[in-house]
Amino acid sequence: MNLHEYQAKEIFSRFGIPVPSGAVARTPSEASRVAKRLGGAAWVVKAQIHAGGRGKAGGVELCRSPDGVGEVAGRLIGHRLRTHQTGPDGLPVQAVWVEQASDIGRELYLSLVVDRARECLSFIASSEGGMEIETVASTHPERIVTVPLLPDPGVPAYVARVLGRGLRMEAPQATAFSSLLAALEQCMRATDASLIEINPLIVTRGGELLALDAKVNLDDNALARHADLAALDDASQRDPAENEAARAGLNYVALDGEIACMVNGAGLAMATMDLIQLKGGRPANFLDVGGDATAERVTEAFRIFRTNPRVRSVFVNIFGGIVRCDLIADGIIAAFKEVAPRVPVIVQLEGTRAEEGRRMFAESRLPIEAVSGLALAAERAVRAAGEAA
Amino acid sequence: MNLHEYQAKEIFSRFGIPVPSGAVARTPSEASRVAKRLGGAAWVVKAQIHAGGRGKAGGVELCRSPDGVGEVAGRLIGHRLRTHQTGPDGLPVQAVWVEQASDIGRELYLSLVVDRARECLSFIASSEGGMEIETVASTHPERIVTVPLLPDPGVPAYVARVLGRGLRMEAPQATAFSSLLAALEQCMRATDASLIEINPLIVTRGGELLALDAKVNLDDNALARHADLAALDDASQRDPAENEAARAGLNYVALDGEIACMVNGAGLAMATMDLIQLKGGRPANFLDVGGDATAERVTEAFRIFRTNPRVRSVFVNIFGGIVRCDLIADGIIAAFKEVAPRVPVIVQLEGTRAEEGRRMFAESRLPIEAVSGLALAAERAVRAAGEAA
Amino acid sequence: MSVLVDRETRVICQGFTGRQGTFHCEQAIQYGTCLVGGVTPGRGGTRHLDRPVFDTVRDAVAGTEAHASLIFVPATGAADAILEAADAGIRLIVCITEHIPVLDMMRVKTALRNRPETRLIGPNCPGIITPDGCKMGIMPGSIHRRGRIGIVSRSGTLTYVAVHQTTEAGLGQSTCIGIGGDPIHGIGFIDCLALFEADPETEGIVLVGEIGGNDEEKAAAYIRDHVTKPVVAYVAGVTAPPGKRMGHAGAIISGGAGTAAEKYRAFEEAFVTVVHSPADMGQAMSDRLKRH
Amino acid sequence: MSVLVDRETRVICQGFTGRQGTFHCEQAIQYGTCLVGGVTPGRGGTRHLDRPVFDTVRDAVAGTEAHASLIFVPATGAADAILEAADAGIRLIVCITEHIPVLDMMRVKTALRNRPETRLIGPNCPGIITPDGCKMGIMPGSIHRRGRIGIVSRSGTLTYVAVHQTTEAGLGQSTCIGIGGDPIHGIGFIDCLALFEADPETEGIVLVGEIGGNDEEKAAAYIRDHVTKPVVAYVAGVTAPPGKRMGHAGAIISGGAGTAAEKYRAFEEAFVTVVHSPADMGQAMSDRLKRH
Repeated sequence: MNLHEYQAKEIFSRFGIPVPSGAVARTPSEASRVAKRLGGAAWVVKAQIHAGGRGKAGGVELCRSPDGVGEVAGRLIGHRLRTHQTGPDGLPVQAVWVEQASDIGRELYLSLVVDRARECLSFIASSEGGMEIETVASTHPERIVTVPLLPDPGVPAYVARVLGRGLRMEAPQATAFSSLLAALEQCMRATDASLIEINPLIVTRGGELLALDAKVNLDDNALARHADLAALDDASQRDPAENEAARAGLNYVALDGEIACMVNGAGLAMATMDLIQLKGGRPANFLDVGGDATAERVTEAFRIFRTNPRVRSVFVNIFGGIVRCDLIADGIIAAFKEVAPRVPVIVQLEGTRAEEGRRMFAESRLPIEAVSGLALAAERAVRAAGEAA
Repeated sequence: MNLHEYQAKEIFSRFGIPVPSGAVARTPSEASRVAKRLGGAAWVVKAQIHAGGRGKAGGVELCRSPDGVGEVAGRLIGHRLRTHQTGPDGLPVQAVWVEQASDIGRELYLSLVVDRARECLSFIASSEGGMEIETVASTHPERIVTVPLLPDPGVPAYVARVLGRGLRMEAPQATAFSSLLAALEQCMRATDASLIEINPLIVTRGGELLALDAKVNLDDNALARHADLAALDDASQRDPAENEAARAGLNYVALDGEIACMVNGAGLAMATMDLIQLKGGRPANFLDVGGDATAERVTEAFRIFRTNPRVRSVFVNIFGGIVRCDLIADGIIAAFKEVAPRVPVIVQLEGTRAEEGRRMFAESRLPIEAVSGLALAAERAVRAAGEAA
Repeated sequence: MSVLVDRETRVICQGFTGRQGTFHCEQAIQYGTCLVGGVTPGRGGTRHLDRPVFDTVRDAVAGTEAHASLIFVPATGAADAILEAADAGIRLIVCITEHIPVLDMMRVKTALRNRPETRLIGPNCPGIITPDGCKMGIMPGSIHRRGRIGIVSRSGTLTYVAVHQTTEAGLGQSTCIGIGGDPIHGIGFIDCLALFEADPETEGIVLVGEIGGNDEEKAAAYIRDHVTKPVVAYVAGVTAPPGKRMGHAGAIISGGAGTAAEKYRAFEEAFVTVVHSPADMGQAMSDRLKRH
Repeated sequence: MSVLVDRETRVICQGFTGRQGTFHCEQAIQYGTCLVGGVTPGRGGTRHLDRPVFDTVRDAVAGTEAHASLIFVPATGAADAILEAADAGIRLIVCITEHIPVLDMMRVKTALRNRPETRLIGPNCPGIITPDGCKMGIMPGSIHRRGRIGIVSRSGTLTYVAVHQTTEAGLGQSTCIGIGGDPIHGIGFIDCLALFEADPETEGIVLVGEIGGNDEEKAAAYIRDHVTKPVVAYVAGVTAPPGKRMGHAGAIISGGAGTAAEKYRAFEEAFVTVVHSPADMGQAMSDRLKRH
């Protein structure tokens, strides 16, 4: 689960990770009141969306007066912001974060991640703050320092020394820096985060360390033990169809092709998308209906397909395992009767009782084309989409 | 470092490990005041010494009145208590612990130890509480359950289930038992203990869990980071000579033989004791003067030997390594001049510049017999002790 | 011969009396698996599916001499169940449970490093099956045929597809292992490749990978240096949208790897027969074995 | 040949500029050890004993290609120093420091399980020496002679006694390893026995044990099954008063073992030549080699 910057910064404060003084605002007047309350001579207004690249897209502005803060907030709140990370439609801005402008000395990068390869947490630091770490990795890999942590909680002293060397920390910041690392690690474990990223982490001209931006990704699988954090979810930042699917227990990701896919199993769903592309088509979505593919879920999937105007054909790909193909066919037929897709439906069944399932489709006299063979079926779905276009 | 039961119980309370209501008392009248303040109809008075086996030795008494508490305290405080763990002289009782008598349902054993073999902490539990665990181990090993912990802090749920099964915990105690385990583990890590033992851990007739006794051994090497715990040390519970030696930086353990040993290195010191026994003598002590065996330390060692009336000869066994034998000989000669031992001194030098060292002893014209060869020297020390007896 | 499990494997089930545990244990017993009992805390002393139920895995091991455990415990308790099995000396742990928090799995892996004799398969996996011998998992037994191909896969249903195709091609399977798709998991491709390479019954290996991480790249390097048997590989996710599954920095750490293209390149460099269509795994294996 | 260290071993020292580090590094350099630099945080960029000083072990490894580190850091920072060395990819870590808290060492050992390629010797040990090749430790170089005997010991000075006797007996030493006397430590008897068994230069092995724990019993079992070279063992502490060193329950855990008598019995059952006097190690080895 992704958090907004303002939520992440509130969590940071709780763990003693230093952030600039600021507050969230949901209206322009609230934004300018926040600026007045914070005091100072300059403020930064930052659009709250679940995507990076806000600066270049006009989502982060420096203002010299509370009125200016209100103006910028007015320009952002209630609109959609499009960055290179959002996709063409952008994401809705429902709030801004207003903070005192900082006196930036140096900009650094610091993150704590789940390190799959080493099966531990690892710090990643770079002296090139403010840039995307992927860019630094490809242009200046030598400027990135990675330090894996031990399996037990706590940050050993050498970790701070090694990272401090890599970031050219000066002696006056040494203590604050090692407290920062300890706080990050505590925050990561306490929230079951899978990523905490501070980019940039700044050293102010006064020598202070501050998290100027804050990104926290939470482990969805651990949300059950963090009711407070689960409540921070902002569904407005996701595709509406994805939200609907999630409510129905479907694993759905919207894509921009024309062939809607419904598959049981995530791996097979990915493979089905690959196969469609191999045959010259483009998948409209990733959709895993789960191992048992009940009539309810299939119905819900058909509903979602109907709301997508780009869809030209539906490809149902089912491998019958423990749950038999004939039962699944039953579910598909029932769903079809409830929400008839407006486009051709191609079904491929394989595995336990596939034969019976195919016969049931034939007997149903519904416009469902049962095709035997994975490759053949994908080809047919692509062709059907082309014909429908 | 060992703690008294009352100190251990105070620490237990701090970590939420349940103990009977009680307090320490240093005079008989204080003891009976404690009993009155605690209230109830029966109290247990327990002599505070650094040794087990107090019950059988009369160091633990049940009293039915505050006056009775005072009487028992009077019998204990200011006297020495001898148990099968104390040695013949017993240990001085300077305080008693007075607590409300508990309504014992079942007596169990529970400890958390540094498990050398597995290199982790392990719980040891036994349904045979109140007995020494060594005895249970040799008579009913099947009644002991050992569960190693993971390297990171925290007690997994299965540990409580497995130990609970072994101790035949009933459902009503399940929650309290798993909290107890968690508290023990926290206590162990927070105090750098090397052993925490609750024997017996009781289930009262009301179904409550209580630590009726409490034993905590702290890791000497970690005392530097626990000033508060280091202050709990009670030197009165150790041999005075050992205390004196410790102040001088000597590693000394009093034994009951007649040949005083002074050796550089702990392993060689143990080996020297073995060699003395092999030659028919008995070592009066273990003493490691350290790698450099300075004149000050040798002098202090000679002083300690003088205070031991059983000593009949002194055996100095030095292996010259980085520090040369001639320099060590110099130190021994200086020390001898300051504190002349009243018994024969046999010196064996080996290693770097041993020859020169031996010559220096000869030239010193002091009654120091330099013998070449480990076995020969040990024999000579044993013979000298026999002649002196 | 087979890999890791066979008719002699004495299996218990943790979460035995639950809905999932009951259903899949029934299937496993029907399949002929030597399922000797199960564990459900608080149900010790009772019987279920005509087999004894124990309170703890230690009790179950003492009572049945089991050395393998199949876990259906819900996500909140699954990591604890794995740890308990390891503590009790279980040699092969198969954890079907999905949605285990990643920090819990980190803890599990740390603990398992103390127990090199214990192997974990999963979590979030279909399990392991040796056709006609032992079924520890949720795969449909009926699609398998005892045979010559070892199958190892990160994905559940794709494993079944590979099984189906090798059965259709008349090759059959020696053992099929679904290693699971979670970022931190038990045995990986390399462990399975080593086992298949050493197994005389296995003549060819089908490897089914996915985008993300760099396990496939490491597997390719291992195949190049250590595997003499023919390997067919398919990697799912060429069309998967980037960044939908893992944080940015996570990818950086593994040297920018993780795309399907890079994985395919690595396999090709290791002389692995790659297929770009999931429909071609069985045929490719069949062709490769004829040439071999 | 020799074991673990030789003339080619590139050594750095952590705690290089301290009193102990300076003294023993001077000795090591005089002895001919390839000591290429050192680490003292805050002193990076300076020179000491005519060698470069670095702020971190990573810097030192990058700057010197060292793969071994000798640690003289005080007890409060020693565990951290070991962890830093392991993190930097050091293959052989020798930690001389004594008095490291046992929970710190537990943490170190857990971390090292992730790094099977890293070996730790110590802490609280004299170190390792290959005569005329490399001295990483505090042992007096002068008493050693290049030769045929591998020595492994839990005790410092007793190692020197064993060295002295094998030198006097004209046998000399291939490599001598003091594994340290702390309850939780790095490589143990078995690791060293395996190394000596594999080393062509080593013709016989002297093992010096101590009471406590059951490392000697395990070593005896290992010798019985895996060691073909003659072994002479001495165990110190027959006369040591029980209970003075370790808590009661600690002994229980290892099955009541730990006395010198039990250790001697275990060695005798493994056909090890045991000596009951520390004066007889060299002679016993000499006699045994003649019979061999």
